[in-house]
Amino acid sequence: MEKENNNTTFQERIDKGETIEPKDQMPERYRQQLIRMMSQHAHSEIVGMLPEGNWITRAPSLRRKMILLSKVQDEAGHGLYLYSATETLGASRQEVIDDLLNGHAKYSSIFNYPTLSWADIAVIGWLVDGAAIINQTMLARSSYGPYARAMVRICKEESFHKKQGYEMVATMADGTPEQQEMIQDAVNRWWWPTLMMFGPHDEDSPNSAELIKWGVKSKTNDELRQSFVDRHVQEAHTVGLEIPDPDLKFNEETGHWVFGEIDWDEFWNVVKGNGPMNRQRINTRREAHENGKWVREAAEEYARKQKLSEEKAS
Amino acid sequence: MEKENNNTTFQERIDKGETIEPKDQMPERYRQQLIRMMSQHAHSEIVGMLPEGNWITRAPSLRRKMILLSKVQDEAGHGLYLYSATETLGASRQEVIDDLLNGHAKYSSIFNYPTLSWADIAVIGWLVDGAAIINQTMLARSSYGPYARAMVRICKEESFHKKQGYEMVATMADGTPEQQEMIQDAVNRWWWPTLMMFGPHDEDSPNSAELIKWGVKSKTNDELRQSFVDRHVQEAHTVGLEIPDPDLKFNEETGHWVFGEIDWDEFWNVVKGNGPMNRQRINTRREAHENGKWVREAAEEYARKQKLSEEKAS
Amino acid sequence: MSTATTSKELTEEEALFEYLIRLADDRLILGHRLSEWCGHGPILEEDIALANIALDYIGHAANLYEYAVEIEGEGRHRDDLVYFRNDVEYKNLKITELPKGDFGFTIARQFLFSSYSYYLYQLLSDVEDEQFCGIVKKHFKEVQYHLRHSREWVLRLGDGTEESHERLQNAFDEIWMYIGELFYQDEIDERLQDEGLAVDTESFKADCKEIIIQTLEEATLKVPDFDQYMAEGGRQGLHTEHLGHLLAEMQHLRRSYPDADWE
Amino acid sequence: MSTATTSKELTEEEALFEYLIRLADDRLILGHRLSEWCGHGPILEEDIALANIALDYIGHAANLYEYAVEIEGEGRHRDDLVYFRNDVEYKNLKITELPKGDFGFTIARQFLFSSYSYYLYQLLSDVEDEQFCGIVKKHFKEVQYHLRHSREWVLRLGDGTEESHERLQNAFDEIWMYIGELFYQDEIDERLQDEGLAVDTESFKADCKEIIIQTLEEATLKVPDFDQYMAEGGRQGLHTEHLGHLLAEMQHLRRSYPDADWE
Repeated sequence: MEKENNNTTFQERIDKGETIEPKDQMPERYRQQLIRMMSQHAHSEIVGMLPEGNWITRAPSLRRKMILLSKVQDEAGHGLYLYSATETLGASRQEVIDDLLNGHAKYSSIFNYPTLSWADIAVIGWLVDGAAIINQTMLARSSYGPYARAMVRICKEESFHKKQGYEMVATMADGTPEQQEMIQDAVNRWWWPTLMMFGPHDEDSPNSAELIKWGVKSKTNDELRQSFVDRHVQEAHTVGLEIPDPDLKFNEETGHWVFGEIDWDEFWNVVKGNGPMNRQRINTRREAHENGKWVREAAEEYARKQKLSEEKAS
Repeated sequence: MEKENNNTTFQERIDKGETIEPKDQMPERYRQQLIRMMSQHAHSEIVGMLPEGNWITRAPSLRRKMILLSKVQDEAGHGLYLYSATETLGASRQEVIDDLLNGHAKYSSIFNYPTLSWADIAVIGWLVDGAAIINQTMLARSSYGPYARAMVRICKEESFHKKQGYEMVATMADGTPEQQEMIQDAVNRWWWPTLMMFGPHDEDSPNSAELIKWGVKSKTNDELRQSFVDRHVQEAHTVGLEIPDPDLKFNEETGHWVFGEIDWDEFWNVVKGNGPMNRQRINTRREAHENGKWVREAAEEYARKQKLSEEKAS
Repeated sequence: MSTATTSKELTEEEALFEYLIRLADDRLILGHRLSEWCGHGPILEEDIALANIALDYIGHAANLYEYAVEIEGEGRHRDDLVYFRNDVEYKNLKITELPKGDFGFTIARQFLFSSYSYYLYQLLSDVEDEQFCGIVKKHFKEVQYHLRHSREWVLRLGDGTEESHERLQNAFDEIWMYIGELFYQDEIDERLQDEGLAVDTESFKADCKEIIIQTLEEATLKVPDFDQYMAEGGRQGLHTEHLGHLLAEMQHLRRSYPDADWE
Repeated sequence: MSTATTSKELTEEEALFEYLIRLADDRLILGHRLSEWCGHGPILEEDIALANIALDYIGHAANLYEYAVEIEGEGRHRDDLVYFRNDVEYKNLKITELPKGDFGFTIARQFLFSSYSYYLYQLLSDVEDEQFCGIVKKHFKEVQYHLRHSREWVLRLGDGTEESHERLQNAFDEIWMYIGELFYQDEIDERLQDEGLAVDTESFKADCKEIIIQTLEEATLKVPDFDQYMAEGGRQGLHTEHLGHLLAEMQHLRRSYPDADWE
């Protein structure tokens, strides 16, 4: 009964729009759901460094190289920031990283697609960061304080990334025939996976209702996806790019773009681990972790020695 | 006295131009000198695969890629053939390879220079193989049968390599301004190291007299170098390339080209191990050897098992 | 750039061109990977053998590209296909572009690809196009040698030492998800099969599996699960991220001087 | 293409152009090597730190190239220097082009290069050219951070575990032959030194050695022999074979479409 009361009070706080802070009481399931979401989010930043990092050494101008390097560095920063925010819920960074490396934890499936041309970097900035922003703008009003604050900060940087991505898309769409072909090809490959980023339809999304009730999310997957489509179809048309969806049409009445059905088999396949790059991404992270073991051990041992000699000195 | 007599007989055979075969009696020093020369020669073929192998993946046409791959494969074959010839003198392949890997044995210093552009591949074929042929044509008349026969066979292939190299040089010298610049730059970098391939001046070459006495060599370093210069200056001029030697001039009386002094400091430095690529070449060979250890062990163990089960079966 | 046009729009020549390109790309890319061993093999004999096989593959590719541009009839040179296509335009199987790995990985790939190639070339030898047929027949002996060479090494490494057994097992486990694609076919294959110009990979899948199973078992190796998730996409130009790096190296010089003649 | 012209033929502008290119090439190439760590670091904080330092270097290089093309006055863009020179035209020190190796090797190189850069930038801050001076001063704080960062890691790894000690010692032993070139100078340096436009590396060699020795000793490492054979050649475009592969990757896309604008 005590617990029930607590939850009621908790729900009342949520309903009043109050922000939950780390030391506040919260239902265990709320805490678990947030750990899951936030650590997934952190992992996505880290794994997301790989497809983009793949092109740093090949960027076609010094300016673009610096922008990309800086972007990937930002993502590492976001990851760090989100791991810290997750730690406020009692989940240590080591634990959640272990979960990633042993395959228990997920990360955004979009990063299981490969970057095959430079145009992919432009399109990721535009579409993938564009989709992330829509999601994160909502999460910036999340009921959990540390998450909401992390989102505010991250959102600001991602808006910048999206702007840079779209600028690159526009340059290529306005470039040589080869550049135009390259950028359209990248849009063709990334459009549908980006739509999948918002997750399954509302009716197939078991967590959604609960997360909305708890004020973690305030919109459903389908609502978010619709705003993404509305915004990005417009942006595509502005620079003369086609969206690879024959069913796409504008509905004058609703003011929304109607779009075709997502290939959910592909979606679930990639989620299950059978995407084009799942195994490679995890292998790469594992290798980095294993190769770094001796470094982390050395740092710990050195810190231990330092502490010891400081203690002796005092 | 016995030994002295043997040696006299041996020298008589040499002087008569007879060929010494593995089972024949021979002075220990003759045997040792030949092991040294032949294994060095074998190592040179193997180490020589590296600078050229460096460009296989970047060859600018499919035809050139195949020619280069085939050439490098030939070199491996020469190495194998020469290791076998050396074994006729009682030096096992493993022993002589160990000597290479632990730095006791030498190989031609020319391979301690890096291949920095595709033009280097052309120039190596032309100049380095050209120099090798001059040396090997002489060695094909060497008093030691297995060495002489190896040289006949190798020389035939190397003449083909030189022809292909010179053809490439000619194509580039007749090509775009960039190709011309590239090929002249390569000639500038390889000319002097190639002249060094013939070794020190006769007066600084302690082994020469002895090797000539024993019919292993029939010309001195300086004689060989002169024939190289005479031939290759001509070939350079034919395709409009300059030789990077301000002192070069034709002596109408002798019919030979007079050329400038070699930088012997550089020569001895590279011989001592301080060339641009010495350490890297040996490291690469060592790594290949170490990485291959488990493979060689597996092959041995499998062979042992096979033999065992065959024995059981019979 | 990448997305394959459907066969309806394709003439027979276009379909054959695509079919030849696929075969050629497989061999060019795998040949490239093998050529990376040059000077780095575990024993001199294998330096020679791998360079030799690399040369065979690149030679096969050269012949196939040459025939492809001839069929295309637009006066292109085979090198245009090699040096001036991007990775999304390459149609090789993913298995061919994976990094060379250790000698065990190279052998596992060689054995799997050679088993497939053996049956493929055997059947392609009967194709109803004299020139194509001639190319295939010319190379079939080499393909037989590739299979023999890699099979022997599978036995040696699998049934060699504990370390070699483990390394080779890991290699097969790692590469397994890429073997499904060996039997991939689409409307291009089907269209040409009707004309007797292409082989139905289904027709030799069982035989191919059989030789793989039999060899792995003889080598005391565990046969990984044929029904696991299998990666595809190469035939549509949807590659791993490895191919782009390979092409950057392969094409850099040639693309730097597009007007230069190198013969 | 490669061979350096002697200073007699060079105007002051040409000498300064060459001097700037040398400085810029060092930073571009080392930045490239560091950027290869991105996503592969031993801990997230180091992923960030190494990317950050890479970005600093590439930023320094960009500023230096920009000033160089301004001085040259032929309307070239800084990217022309980056993407359209071949390896024999690059003038970076060999130490910057060596493959990244393990984290120990990267740290050893960072520490050695940062020690050198620290003194170099300190003295370059007084150079008698306002714009050049401004570029250097803007970056000096970053250079100080690079030294601090790498020095701390030398201590951690050197005086950490047995394994880390051994790895770092090997790294220093391996890289040592490339540090002589840090102090290389020729007629271009001398010519500019007279004009107060370049730094005499001899003037800080002792200090630089001192900080290296002191740090290695504090890290319980053996200081390799300063008098051993030292590799040179980078300033004349005579590189190791690594640079060509680096450039193939770096330049492939840009060279593939020389007329395209990427901003």
